[in-house]
Amino acid sequence: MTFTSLTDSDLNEMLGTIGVSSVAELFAEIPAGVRLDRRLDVDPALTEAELWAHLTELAGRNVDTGRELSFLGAGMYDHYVPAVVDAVMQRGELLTAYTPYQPEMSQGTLQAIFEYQTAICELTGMDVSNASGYDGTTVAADACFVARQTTGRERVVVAQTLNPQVRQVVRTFAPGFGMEVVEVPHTGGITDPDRFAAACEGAACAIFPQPNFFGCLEPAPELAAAASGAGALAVAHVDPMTLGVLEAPGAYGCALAIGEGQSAGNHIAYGGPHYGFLAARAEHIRKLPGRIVGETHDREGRRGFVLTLQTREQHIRREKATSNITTNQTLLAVAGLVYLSWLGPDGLREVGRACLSLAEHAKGRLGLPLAFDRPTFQEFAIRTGRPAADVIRAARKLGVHPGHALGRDYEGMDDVLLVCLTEKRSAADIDRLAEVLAEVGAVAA
Amino acid sequence: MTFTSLTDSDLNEMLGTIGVSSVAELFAEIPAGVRLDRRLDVDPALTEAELWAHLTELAGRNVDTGRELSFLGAGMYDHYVPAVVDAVMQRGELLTAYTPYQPEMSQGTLQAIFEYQTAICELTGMDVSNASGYDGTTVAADACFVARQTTGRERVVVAQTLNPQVRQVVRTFAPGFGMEVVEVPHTGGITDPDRFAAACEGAACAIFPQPNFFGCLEPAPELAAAASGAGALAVAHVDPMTLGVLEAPGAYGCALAIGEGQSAGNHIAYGGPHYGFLAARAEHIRKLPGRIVGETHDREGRRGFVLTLQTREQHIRREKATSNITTNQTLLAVAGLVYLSWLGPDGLREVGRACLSLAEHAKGRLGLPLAFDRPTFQEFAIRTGRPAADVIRAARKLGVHPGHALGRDYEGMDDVLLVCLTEKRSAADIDRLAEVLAEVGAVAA
Amino acid sequence: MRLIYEKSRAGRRASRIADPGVPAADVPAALARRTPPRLPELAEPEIVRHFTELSTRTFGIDTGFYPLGSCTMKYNPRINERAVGLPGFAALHPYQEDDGAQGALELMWRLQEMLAEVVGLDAVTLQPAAGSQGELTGLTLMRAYFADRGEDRTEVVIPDTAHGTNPASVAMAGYTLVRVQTDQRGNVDVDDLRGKVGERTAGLMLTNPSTLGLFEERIVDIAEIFHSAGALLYYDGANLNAVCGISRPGDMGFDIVHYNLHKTFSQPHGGGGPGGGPVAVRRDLEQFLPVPTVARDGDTFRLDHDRPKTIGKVRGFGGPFGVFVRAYAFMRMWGPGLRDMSEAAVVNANYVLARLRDAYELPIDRHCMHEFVVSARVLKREHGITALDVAKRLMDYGYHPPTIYFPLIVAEALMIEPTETETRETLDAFCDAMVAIAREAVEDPQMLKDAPHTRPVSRLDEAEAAKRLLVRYGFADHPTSE
Amino acid sequence: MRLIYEKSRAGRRASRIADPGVPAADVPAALARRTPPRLPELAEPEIVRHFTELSTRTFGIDTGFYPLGSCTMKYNPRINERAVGLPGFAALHPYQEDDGAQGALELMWRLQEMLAEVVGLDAVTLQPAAGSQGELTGLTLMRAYFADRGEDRTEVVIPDTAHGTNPASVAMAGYTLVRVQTDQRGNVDVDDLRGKVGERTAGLMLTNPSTLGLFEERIVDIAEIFHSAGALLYYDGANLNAVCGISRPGDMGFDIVHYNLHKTFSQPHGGGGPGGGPVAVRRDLEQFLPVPTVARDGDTFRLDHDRPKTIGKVRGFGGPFGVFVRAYAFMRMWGPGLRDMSEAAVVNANYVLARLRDAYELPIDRHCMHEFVVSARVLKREHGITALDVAKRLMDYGYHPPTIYFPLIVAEALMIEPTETETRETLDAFCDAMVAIAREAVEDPQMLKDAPHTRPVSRLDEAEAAKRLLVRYGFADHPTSE
Ligand SMILES: Cc1ncc(COP(=O)(O)O)c(C=O)c1O
Ligand SMILES: Cc1ncc(COP(=O)(O)O)c(C=O)c1O
Repeated sequence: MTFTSLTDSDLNEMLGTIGVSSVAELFAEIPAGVRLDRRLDVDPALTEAELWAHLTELAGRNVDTGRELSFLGAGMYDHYVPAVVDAVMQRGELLTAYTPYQPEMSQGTLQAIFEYQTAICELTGMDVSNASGYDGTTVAADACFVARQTTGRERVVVAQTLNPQVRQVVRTFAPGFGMEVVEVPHTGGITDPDRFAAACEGAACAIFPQPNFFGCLEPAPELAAAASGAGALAVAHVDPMTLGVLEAPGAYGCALAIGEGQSAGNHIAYGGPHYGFLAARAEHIRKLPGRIVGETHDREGRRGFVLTLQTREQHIRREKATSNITTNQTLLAVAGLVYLSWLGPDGLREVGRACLSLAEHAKGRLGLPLAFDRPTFQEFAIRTGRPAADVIRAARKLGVHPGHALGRDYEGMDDVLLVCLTEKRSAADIDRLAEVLAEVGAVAA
Repeated sequence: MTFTSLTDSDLNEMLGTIGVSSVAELFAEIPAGVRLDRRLDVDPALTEAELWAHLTELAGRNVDTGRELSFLGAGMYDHYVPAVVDAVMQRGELLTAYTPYQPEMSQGTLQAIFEYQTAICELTGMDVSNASGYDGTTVAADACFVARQTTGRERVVVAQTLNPQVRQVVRTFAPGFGMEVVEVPHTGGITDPDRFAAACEGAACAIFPQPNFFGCLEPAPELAAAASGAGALAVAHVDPMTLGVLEAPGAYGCALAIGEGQSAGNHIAYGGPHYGFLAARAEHIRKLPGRIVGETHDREGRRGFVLTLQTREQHIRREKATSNITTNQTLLAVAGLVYLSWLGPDGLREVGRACLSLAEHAKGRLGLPLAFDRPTFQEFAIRTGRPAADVIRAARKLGVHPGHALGRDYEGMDDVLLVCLTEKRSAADIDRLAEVLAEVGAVAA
Repeated sequence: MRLIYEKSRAGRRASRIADPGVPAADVPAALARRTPPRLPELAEPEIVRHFTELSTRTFGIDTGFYPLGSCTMKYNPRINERAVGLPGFAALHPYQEDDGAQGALELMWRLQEMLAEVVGLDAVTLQPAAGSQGELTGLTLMRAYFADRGEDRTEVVIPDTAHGTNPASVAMAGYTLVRVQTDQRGNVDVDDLRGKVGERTAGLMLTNPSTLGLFEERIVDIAEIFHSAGALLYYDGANLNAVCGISRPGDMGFDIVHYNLHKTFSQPHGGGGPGGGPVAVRRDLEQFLPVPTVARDGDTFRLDHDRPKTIGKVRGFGGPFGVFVRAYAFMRMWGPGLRDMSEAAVVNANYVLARLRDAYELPIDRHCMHEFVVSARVLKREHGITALDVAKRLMDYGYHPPTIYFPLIVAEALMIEPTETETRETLDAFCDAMVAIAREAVEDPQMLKDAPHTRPVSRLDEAEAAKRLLVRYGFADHPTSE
Repeated sequence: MRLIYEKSRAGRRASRIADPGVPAADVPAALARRTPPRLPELAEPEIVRHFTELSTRTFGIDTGFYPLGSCTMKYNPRINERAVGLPGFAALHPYQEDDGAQGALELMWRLQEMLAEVVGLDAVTLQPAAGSQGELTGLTLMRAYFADRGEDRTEVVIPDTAHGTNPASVAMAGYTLVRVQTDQRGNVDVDDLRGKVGERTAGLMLTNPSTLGLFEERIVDIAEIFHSAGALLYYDGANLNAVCGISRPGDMGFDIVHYNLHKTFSQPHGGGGPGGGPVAVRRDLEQFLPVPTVARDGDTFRLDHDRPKTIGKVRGFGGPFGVFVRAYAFMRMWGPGLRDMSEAAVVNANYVLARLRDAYELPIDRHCMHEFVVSARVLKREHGITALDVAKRLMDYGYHPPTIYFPLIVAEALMIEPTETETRETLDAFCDAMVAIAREAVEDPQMLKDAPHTRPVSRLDEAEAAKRLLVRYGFADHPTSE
């Protein structure tokens, strides 16, 4: 009864009003053959107290970033999430409302999305943003679909330095879009503009990261130019937390800017839920997937917000829609807005600077050979002299998770470790990492 | 700037409007001799992230009831607090409002208090309740002050079986009230009605617990009768969580019913904040301390709630007031209301029954001699054959906190351990306790 | 109310960031940002007030009754919110090694098992981010399945009652859409169907109960038609709340099923998300599921990336883990009682239906499942009052309107889904309001046209929004309002 | 809206309690409950909706400006709420042995140290539950101090501006009250004072800045008068927010000080509590402090119960620990910047004062500290508009009214405390409203008499409440309303 209110007397009276004598009658139209004639074979119901004990026990068997000194990044970044973010997400009205189909009931959600769209446009230097995509991988597939519809072309170019999971998702869906995927290998840890330009010939779009998966800074302006020059949509996949320090994609001519929002205001939470963002130049707005909130007025001339350009969407356009998405990641996007509002422009720059500076300091302090001698942001790849996977296993026994093993996704990088620094780590933490790496025999080969 | 918004330009313009040229001028009236001519000597400011790291470290050095199998009770009970309680307490409007001096702004708080008063009256069988007192100790002092003003008498009788902290607080304040305190020693773990009656002659009030500090059930009706018979106000100090199973003080003729609210909906939180409750028969309402909410109507005849009988209170009555209290424990009392609403009458009885049954089971399972062979509720006192303090220290090394050492407060009980069971403990936990007690050499002497 | 940007003042801020205490580094000038993003500048108190006020301008389940058909707006237990906050969940890195994530993996594995039992299929992937992505994943699995068998099938059949995501997903999966009609009883028109299924048919996408809230009476024959043509059946699980523990898609003959964890299993909708759209499949489709899957070896659990025939990944990592925690918690609290949950949902829906059938037109006279569709067609014809007008007027009575104008085959449709978590008193009051509105349509139609009268804004001009396309704040150039 | 009891239905419930799986026990029949308490019976969804709706009928700091004089309604940082939720704090049993509570004890010890430094005294007890209990504790310490010296002093001096808790505390502590007047500049009338201090005088209770928001200019002389008479000075710390890091009570000559952690140090007020009222004393009073105190031995901390001359206990255990966590967190975030906090509070108050001084009467023309008092006396005389009317009308402008009719020596007093956490725009808008109301008093006094016009209820009949004394729900016998 915890979540329902149907007492026996309610039930009897209601069945009476319905005009049936039993609940079973309501299911009479279900063919006998497909009725389940037994109780579901799942564990017995738990009380809230029992459930809580069970979940705490499960959670206790996870080694989170509070229980291990962690230098893991690789697409999910352990930045500090301030309490205001969680407080806002727990406001019941924002938490339990749904898509604002009825704007008069949902001005709060709509205004928050409008403010979020503005923040994303400001970060990326773009004109328009949607209300969020699922995550940093699916927005890449979205970008391909936009490019397919916009250019009519059928090839997707992706830099190999782009997050492997993003590339995997693009490969999964491209065939359905009628597109093929071409990958441009890295050259010394970054993407060579000329090789990229060559691949872009006749392509619908070209996706490159900034910073890239190795932590290196790409020659983003040149890559964007290479794509645009070939008539392909230039798509930058960026980390919002770098955009107080790094140039905005809009400023170097990208058609679309996409990325994973987690680093800006979401807990890492074993991979989700988070939000993906997708922003574009104004000319592409009619091809964008997902919700877009626009400003308008009510009959008394008061400002209000509504879902706009819904003619792009599945519930109206059906098979001609710009996407099949409906439920998106609004709550996480709003968390992002709260976080970015908490940071402000100065805070954003300061966090970026802190990560950057700590990473530079760590490079020197660890004294291990860099896989690529390139400018980086908050991550860098080092050679550990032995399989990175072994180094990680050994280091974790000492309470330190030294980073991500690039060999998982890149040929010939079995001894390469991707180390990530966020503002939550300190110089002392870096000393500890150096100590542990030495102890587990990670040495300059 | 995190919590203030005064930018330099704001400051300059505002000082201009004020008509001073510097902030210092605003403090010119402070005599030079008493101005602090240095910065405060406290640690440098922490950022939120630094503070959070610091507080988690501090919290991590506390062994809470989730990290140790605990059988501690003795006035603070580790019942399960459901998530709805915390969710309601975190509603910003309820959290950050103050005393509802302006009823039109605070109908929510006022109605919640009215509903709380009703719940307390229902639990205790009384006619009226105030909006809460500080905790289960101070409401006992309040009761004495009520009795002093009502009866004109100067003696307070307290059963020695009453929580020692409650007795201490009464002793602290009674002299100021012009009252002396007489304690009635226990007889085999409970209070003897005849000895109690004798002490009550000429007393203003007599306070007894149900259940008592040893976990034993007092002959409450007889004790109440003894007090009333002598013209003293009979005051029962009760645990709300027992009142689904144990009779209500109102049903056995008490004038006042008081107690500690923690067990009903508050986290134990190392002693607070919690709420104390104070309920009485209607005739005493004009002598009650603290806020009381009453129902009324607005000009359109709509129901509304206000603080009533304020003429009792310090801001109007000054030195003639029924108490000096103003800030009370409203938020915790509302948490209590949410919890009691979550439980409902059946849940309250079931929790009481569960605790009671587990305690009975534990008595048998532990097989140690009972200090008092009396009916108990959720706690019972056993003899450990060696100093209970040593038993506790040894058991904690094995991850079990076996209970409270009664020798702290009672002569000749150095080997007595008070064991508490709540519905959060299980038969398996009791087995573990038995095992550990045996292991640390707690034996039937 | 003002936008947060309109409250912003240069020099204010909420955050303080500690100096890392190491030499300051910078990026190459050529890559450095030139003009900073104009993020809001406010102190923390103003941020809290801003979002608190926004929340009070939003109607959620916590505010009141929200019978938004097809969305299953049920109460979201608060314990689930407490659970996702556990550091062991919230601060766990998805690249943590399996031996450091056993609790999370066990939770995911157990959730897979429960979900499989509920639909009567063999294997589950938790990865898809929402129902519509579940659809795209399911269709991509179909492609892989037929490709593996060397069959070239290009068509997917969809009834005209289908939700818009179905055809959209079909198109995005590169399939050709084939439409099948609905018969008088609201079932798929089986005769129409036979002619449309053949060797080019990859499969069927069906919602059952349908978007009319009716159980597909001939589901067994339908399954037979597709299976005998070598095609597959896809179950759109949006309406699963009607049949948990009562009837299982797998037993009905479906080969692929998606769930909406934010509907049936109570992940809060968050103003539009997040969601969760796991997909279950029959044993012989398991090999194509996205990587990683969660596998069990005795007492330990691991992420399995080594699946040669996988379609790849459809989303990052293992999926929206926080959503899994909530869905798992929800299912554990119901246990086998999930059947009671669905029964209560169906009883509530039929009760509201019974009380509204005289005031509104019921296109098909059958018992409904967890939701039903009535039409305002008569009100429109006789009084010019549309489903939209009824919806807007309901706001004045304190209710969120039902879903309207869906499904498309019902004119002036009002799709009402009360869910199992509402009290009878709430349902009665809502029915009274609906009946009163039908009366108002006769007595004072203009008042309905002007509704809502009690919200922070009156009806908003959507045409203006589409014309101006003001989709972000423009700072100095932003048109001033209010 | 309906009471939760009016929403209750027999047989409904939210809680489920596990069967302990041991034989059921019971209490002796003679002690068993006969009729169960009529607690509400609702499922969880209705509980959440009920309290959500109650919250929307409550105006908090999160809702808007709350210039309630003497109460320091500043913003409450959300990190503090996150902190108290840490299991190591929330689930720590107060009888845990010291070696299992080192983190909590260290926090309390550090808080004591910071509090002592802020007021310039030597020792602190955190135990008192609120300011008024701090007063009673302080006065009880006075008793103990003089008893220990064998002196019999019976009188405590209090200015006529004092808060009601001061005289009430004096009475409850068994002292006789002696009133001293306030002079033209709003200071204690020192000449009046001299005649009232003698060997029967135990001490003075003073708020500085005073309840007029003015700093006591002759505090040094005043201290001298009491000390030379062998009496003590008690500082009511309600207004400490004005002087943190600027001027310290200990340096002013006070011997005993109470703090209001829920004012100066931002414990949320919770609709009326909880609070925290620690007391600081001069070295020679330390021996009398309540037990336990928190002591430090090197790197470890312990509760010290062994204090022969202690006055005993004033509350359970060590005090409201959760309040300490919040106050500690708040003070650590400000650090030495607490001075900037107080300066901002004083600047904000003086700014509002400057903007209102023409529209309202300023009884004493001095710069204020963190708050100030104006009078509506002229409005009352000329237009019949009282401070109460102004307060009610402010509600329509979206503000919580200031404290009114206090201090008692100012007719039609409006006591305004903006605190440091408000923006200049908020202060300006509030001042505009106040000025507009003064104009409305002239143009449309009846409209003010009828205010508020925009709240869920209009003015409530307090006389009726006191007459009917309906202080609990009466179930079947309860008078029906609405
Ligand atoms: C019938 C139906 N199918 C599919 C979907 C899409 O699910 P989601 O919103 O989770 O993408 C919905 C959502 O409303 C639906 O109602
Ligand atoms: C001047 C003054 N003194 C004492 C008090 C009493 O403090 P508390 O409410 O914490 O008991 C107050 C509270 O408003 C006050 O303003």
